[in-house]
Amino acid sequence: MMIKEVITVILLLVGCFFFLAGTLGVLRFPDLFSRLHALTKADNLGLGFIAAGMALHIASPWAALKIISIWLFTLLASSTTCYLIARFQKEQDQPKNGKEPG
Amino acid sequence: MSVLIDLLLAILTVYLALQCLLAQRLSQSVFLFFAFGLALALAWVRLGAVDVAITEAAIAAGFMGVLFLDALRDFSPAVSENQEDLKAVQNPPSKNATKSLLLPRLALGLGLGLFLLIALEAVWKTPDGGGLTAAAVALLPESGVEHPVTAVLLNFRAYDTWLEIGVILLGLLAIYAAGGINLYRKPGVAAKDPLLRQVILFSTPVLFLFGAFLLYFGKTGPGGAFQAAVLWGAIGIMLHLGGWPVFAVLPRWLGQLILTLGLGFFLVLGFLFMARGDALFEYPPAYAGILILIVETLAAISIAAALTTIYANINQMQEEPKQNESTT
Amino acid sequence: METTSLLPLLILGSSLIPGVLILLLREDQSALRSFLNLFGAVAKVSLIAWVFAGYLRGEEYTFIFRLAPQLTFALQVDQLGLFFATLSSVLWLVTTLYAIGYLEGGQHRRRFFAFFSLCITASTGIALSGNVVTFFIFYEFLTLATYPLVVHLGTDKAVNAGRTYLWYTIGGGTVLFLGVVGLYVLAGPVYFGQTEIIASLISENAPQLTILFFVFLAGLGVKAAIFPLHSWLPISMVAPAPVSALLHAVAVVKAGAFGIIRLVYDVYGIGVAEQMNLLTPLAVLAAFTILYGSIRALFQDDFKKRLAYSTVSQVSYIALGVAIPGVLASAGAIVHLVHQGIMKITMFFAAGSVAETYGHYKISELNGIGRRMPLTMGAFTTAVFGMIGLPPIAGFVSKWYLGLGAVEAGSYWVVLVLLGSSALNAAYFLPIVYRAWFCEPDHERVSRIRSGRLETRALLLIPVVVTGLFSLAAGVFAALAGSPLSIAREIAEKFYLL
Amino acid sequence: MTDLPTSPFPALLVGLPILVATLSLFFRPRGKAVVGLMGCLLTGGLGLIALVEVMQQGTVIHILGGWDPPLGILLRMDSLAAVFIGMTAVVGVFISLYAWWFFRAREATNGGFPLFWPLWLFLWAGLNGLFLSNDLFNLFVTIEVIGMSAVALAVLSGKTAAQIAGLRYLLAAITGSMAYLFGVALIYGSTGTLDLGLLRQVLEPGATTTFALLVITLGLMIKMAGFPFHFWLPPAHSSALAPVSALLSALVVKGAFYILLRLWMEVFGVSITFSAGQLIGLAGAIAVIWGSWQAFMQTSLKLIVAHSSVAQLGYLLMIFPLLILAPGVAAGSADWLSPAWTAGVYQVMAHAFAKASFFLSAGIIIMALGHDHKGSLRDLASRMPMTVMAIGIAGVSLIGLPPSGGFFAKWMLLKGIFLSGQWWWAPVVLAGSFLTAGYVFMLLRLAFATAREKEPFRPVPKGLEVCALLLALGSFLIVLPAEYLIQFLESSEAFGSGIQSIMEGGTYGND
Amino acid sequence: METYQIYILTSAVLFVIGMGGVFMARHFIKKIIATIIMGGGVFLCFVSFAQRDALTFADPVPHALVITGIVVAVASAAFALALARRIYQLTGEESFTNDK
Repeated sequence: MMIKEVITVILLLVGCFFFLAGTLGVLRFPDLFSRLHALTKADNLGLGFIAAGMALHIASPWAALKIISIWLFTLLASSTTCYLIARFQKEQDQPKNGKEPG
Repeated sequence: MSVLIDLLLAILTVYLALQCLLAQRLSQSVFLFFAFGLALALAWVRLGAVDVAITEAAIAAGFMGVLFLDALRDFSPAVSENQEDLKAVQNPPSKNATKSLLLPRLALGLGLGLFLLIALEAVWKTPDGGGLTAAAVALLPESGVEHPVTAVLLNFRAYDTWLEIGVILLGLLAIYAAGGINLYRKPGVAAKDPLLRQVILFSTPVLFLFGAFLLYFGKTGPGGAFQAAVLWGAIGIMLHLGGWPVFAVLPRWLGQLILTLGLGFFLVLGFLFMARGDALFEYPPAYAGILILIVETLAAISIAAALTTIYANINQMQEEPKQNESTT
Repeated sequence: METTSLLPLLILGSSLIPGVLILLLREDQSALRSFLNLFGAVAKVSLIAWVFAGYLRGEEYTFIFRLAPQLTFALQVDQLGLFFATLSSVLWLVTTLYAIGYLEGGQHRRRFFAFFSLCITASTGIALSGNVVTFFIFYEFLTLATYPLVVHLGTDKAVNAGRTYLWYTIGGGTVLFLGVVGLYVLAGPVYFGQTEIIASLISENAPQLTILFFVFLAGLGVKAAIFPLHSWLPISMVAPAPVSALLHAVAVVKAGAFGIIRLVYDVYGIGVAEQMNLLTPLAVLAAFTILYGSIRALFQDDFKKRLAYSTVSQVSYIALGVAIPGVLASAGAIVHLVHQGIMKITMFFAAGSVAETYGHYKISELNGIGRRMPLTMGAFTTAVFGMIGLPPIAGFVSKWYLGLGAVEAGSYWVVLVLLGSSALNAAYFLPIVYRAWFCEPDHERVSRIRSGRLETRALLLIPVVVTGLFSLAAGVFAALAGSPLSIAREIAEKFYLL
Repeated sequence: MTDLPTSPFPALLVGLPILVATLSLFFRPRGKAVVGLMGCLLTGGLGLIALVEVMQQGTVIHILGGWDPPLGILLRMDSLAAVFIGMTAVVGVFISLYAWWFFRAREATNGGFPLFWPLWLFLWAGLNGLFLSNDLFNLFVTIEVIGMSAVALAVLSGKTAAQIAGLRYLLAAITGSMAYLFGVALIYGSTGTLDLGLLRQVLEPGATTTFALLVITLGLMIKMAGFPFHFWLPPAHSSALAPVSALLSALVVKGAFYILLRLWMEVFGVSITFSAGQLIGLAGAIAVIWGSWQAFMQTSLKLIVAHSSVAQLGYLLMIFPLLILAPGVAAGSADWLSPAWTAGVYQVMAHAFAKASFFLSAGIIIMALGHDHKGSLRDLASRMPMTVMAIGIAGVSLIGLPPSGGFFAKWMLLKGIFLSGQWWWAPVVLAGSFLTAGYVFMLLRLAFATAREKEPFRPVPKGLEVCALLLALGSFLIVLPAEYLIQFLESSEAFGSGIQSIMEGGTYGND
Repeated sequence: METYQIYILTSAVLFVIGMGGVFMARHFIKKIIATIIMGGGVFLCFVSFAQRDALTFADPVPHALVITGIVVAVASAAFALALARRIYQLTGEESFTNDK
């Protein structure tokens, strides 16, 4: 029992750390692409750790499955969104760069 | 500890609301609005109102947020009052003008502050009216469902709910009216991105199933027609975004049938039982459960359709050529 | 009170229904229009005669329609009302004839005759009102019905005159409204003749009653053209002659004067009014208006304007008579209602005929007109002598009674006012007569209308002659039973018996 | 309350219009109009039958779903509701007929605005629902139905001005209903019930109740364009299509007034203070003067009429100080309440008829001339005497000249004012009449002036003119059954409890 | 201090913020957002009372009311948004020009 809880706490803490890092990245990084990187990669990782921690914490396997599937869906959604935003930005940039260099 | 969480959440909600209105850029406002909606949803979870939380997150924050987000494409993103004020400071038009603007604002601010104090006193001192929990518990077995909120929505206060479904349809009609154009134009074709389309195709059945689950689960726990409708509506919106304008491929009458089915069936069922001598929306307890499920399903379909169409039509507006102004 | 007869309603209907029907006709259906008009006028006169006869036999004619608790639409027949109704209806008949002749070929005749009929409905309604509310309803109705007639010509001048007319009359009506509601709140529903209601309140509510009296007076004074509320009258003389004749010499101003009579005798009661000292201010105001109107009349060159200022002056005789306690003065006031009406209508008819026939609108243009239109100007001259107060014409009788009443009441200053006014009357009317009969025509003017052997159109001529004869007859036969004077005396005596 | 006779009418009055509106969506534009008109006639007929039913049976109820309050919702049709429903039915049917001809005449150029019909039916259902509702939250839903359909109708013309005005209207309406709902939340919290009948028994005065009353009144004032919140009304009403303007001014704003009246009389009797009434009265008084003056200054016919609505609604607000006991007046006799109450209802009816007629006439003029400059009447009097007549008659009722409904309302208002000893309102009533006369005759005098130049003139269907004229006449005819109506109205729950709370709250009003 | 009391105070604050926003904000979208914030305050008030009056479960009536209310508010807001966008397309205006 004890070990399980310790692992849970550690997982949660690691998750929180990644979230924090991701958020910092969003706030501090210079351009859209790196911000997107921070937001999606780091936060997804963070969410994964937290989900794992919670799944471990909750005894019922069904609930654990639910939590894992939540993580998977979020992963899917965020990576798609990330891709779309990045693509949109790229399309926006190209004609702009062509017209006014620098 | 729990008080601390609530306190933090309350402060966060208020902060987000304030920031949302004070944000420099319109896009910031909209994103903060999403955050505000989610914070509010959390608050409702804390208050034990899971149904409300789902509805809030799905409709108020989700659907409305999407609409706002979509609207950002229209409005120039940088405009906000603060920037205008900045401009005004940089080259003040005249001292009197700013003064005359300042004074009413100050008065309004003071008035609001005073109003806030009175409001706080009033809500703080609210006597305990006791609510209707006991009454709802007592009558729950007769309602045909086990979840009290669903019982209130679809049976005890079915009239309100029916009117509300009407309001959604009305909202759609109103948006048509705002367009100033003829009814039922076809939604346009959105951007086609292969990845997006694949993801949409993948999530459609998942969302559909989840919606159906919520709908059925509403009988016993948090969930029900509105929550399901939003999920299904989300399918419609995503399909629309992915370039499958659902309502464009359906025949006109079918689209209209889907839109009006919930409201119409709800009412016709009510009238049928009224013809039997009962009151409007009075269901025999034995059949109440199944009837409510049918009504809910149809309502969810209609609402989902309405949400999709609302999105499609608002989305559509900008492509529409300028209407000729009609003379009154 | 219960409804005992529908006849009062029928009397109103006899002009209301033709009025509405005319409105529905086409502009070119003039024969049918004239028929409707005349039919209504004759019907009204006969109905009133019938009711008068019935009243003298002691029958009651009351029509009641309850609008709300304490708010009743009541038509009732009493001697004073009948007296006024008779005057209105007879003069309407005459004026209708005149108007048909006067407006021949004019524009908007449908509108004119429709509102003309509505006006007389209002006027009769005022006469037959059984209580203050009903009176007020018709009083305002009269305002509305006369407005289209005042602006009938549609010129900017007429429209502006109409605006002035409205500001005054609507303002007066609003003030009157206040008074009526105040009276209802204070005293409940007051039927005319129930003076005991006010009398019972006098001990408790004396200040309110005094204020109410003057509120009423202000409201009624507008239509009665009492100084300083008189300015609308001369301005609205832009209306066509029949309108000025009937409405501004008879219906509108008399509605105000009649209202004052009702107020003093039938609502407050002469006893209460005297006791509360309400009459002295009225008398002073009336006397001032008499002199003021006469003096202003002196300086008018426009024929109709001079007549209008004369009206301002003459109508205040009625108010003056009401304000002097005593049977004789009251009788003088009431009979002047009729006498002034027939004399002034004669004058307006004459002025209208002259203007229509020869295009003369100014007094300075009237030189020698008497030779061309002897009958018209003859009638006019008769009326002038009556106005001045020469016996045996109608005006003399009223002034005589007023003077006697003043002496009886000990108000000798009133006699002075009367004498002064007579002198002024002479001063502004006699020059017209002089010019008409004794001056040479300036240059040859050709009649503007074809009239055959007559001096003008028959329909313009007959009414003048008839009303001229009336004014003579009312004076000559004043002593006979059934004359206006004898009826007025009866009415006055009743007021003092109560 | 639940032992009153049950009747199906309340349910039908709300249900049928929405059913027809839903059905009409399936038809093409022309069919929409036909179905819509049929639905309007049906709803109107139903409203009148229901009125007769209440006249015969007294108050009837319909317990929705068979669940008694406080858990369920009760529809209650008492005499007040019945009169409002009857009024809506009559005015609504005339406006519908007008709209039928109006839109048919413009079908070729503008497509005939088929959306008008379902929206109007929704609006009608909302109004009926509002008059019938006996539940605070349900009232919120109905005012939202009304608000949304009203704004949708207002922007139907597609003109930019209409849409800007419509957005302003909509934001005001949402703010108003949210404020109202906040009050409802507080009341629910402090009493645990939403049913008006039960609330009267359990509601107790206190800070919360007072605040709830404040926000509810505030919200409803915004919705009915009471004085400081009247800014949205003139642009919205003047820029809409003619039948819509008529609907908005004749019926929609009355909804909020109806709730306010019922809540003040029926529910909040306990916590209303003298000064609260005075404050609303003051807002009304300013509205009367300001609105009339603004109307006087306008140059286009529809703007004049729209500003006049602000003033006429001010009269409605002015009855509120009379519903409360003035200091120093004995509580034993509440004899001023009856006139004030009658004044309110009659002002609503008279204004509904007169203003509807006024807007419809303005629509006819625009149709004929293509504009509605206030001088347009100058050239129309001879061509369209019926329309000018309608404007004249409606105007007379607005001024309050006898024997119109407006006169009757002002009479009762003045009577109430004097009986309650609050004489300081009297000059406002009179000045309002006087100013109204000013702008009405500013229009009418032109009807008698000679036309200067002949403008291009398009003939309009006669039916339009007849509708406008009949509505104008209606504002006079409502006086005829006055005595019966007053008695009928005084049998309503709201009036009874108003009297009762004055009798009991004799001390409360004296602060 | 109980949970519901925190939120009930929050509800009043949100309501006032929203109300101020409707009057003071200039951009259409901000005004619309302000109405939703106002609504959020009101609904929070309802739900707080529901939690206060809980027995075995929270009072279901306010929950139902709030769900209805949210949907109604969103329908109105969507309509307002449609109007605002339409106005922007027609005129290029983003706020009421003659406002204050």
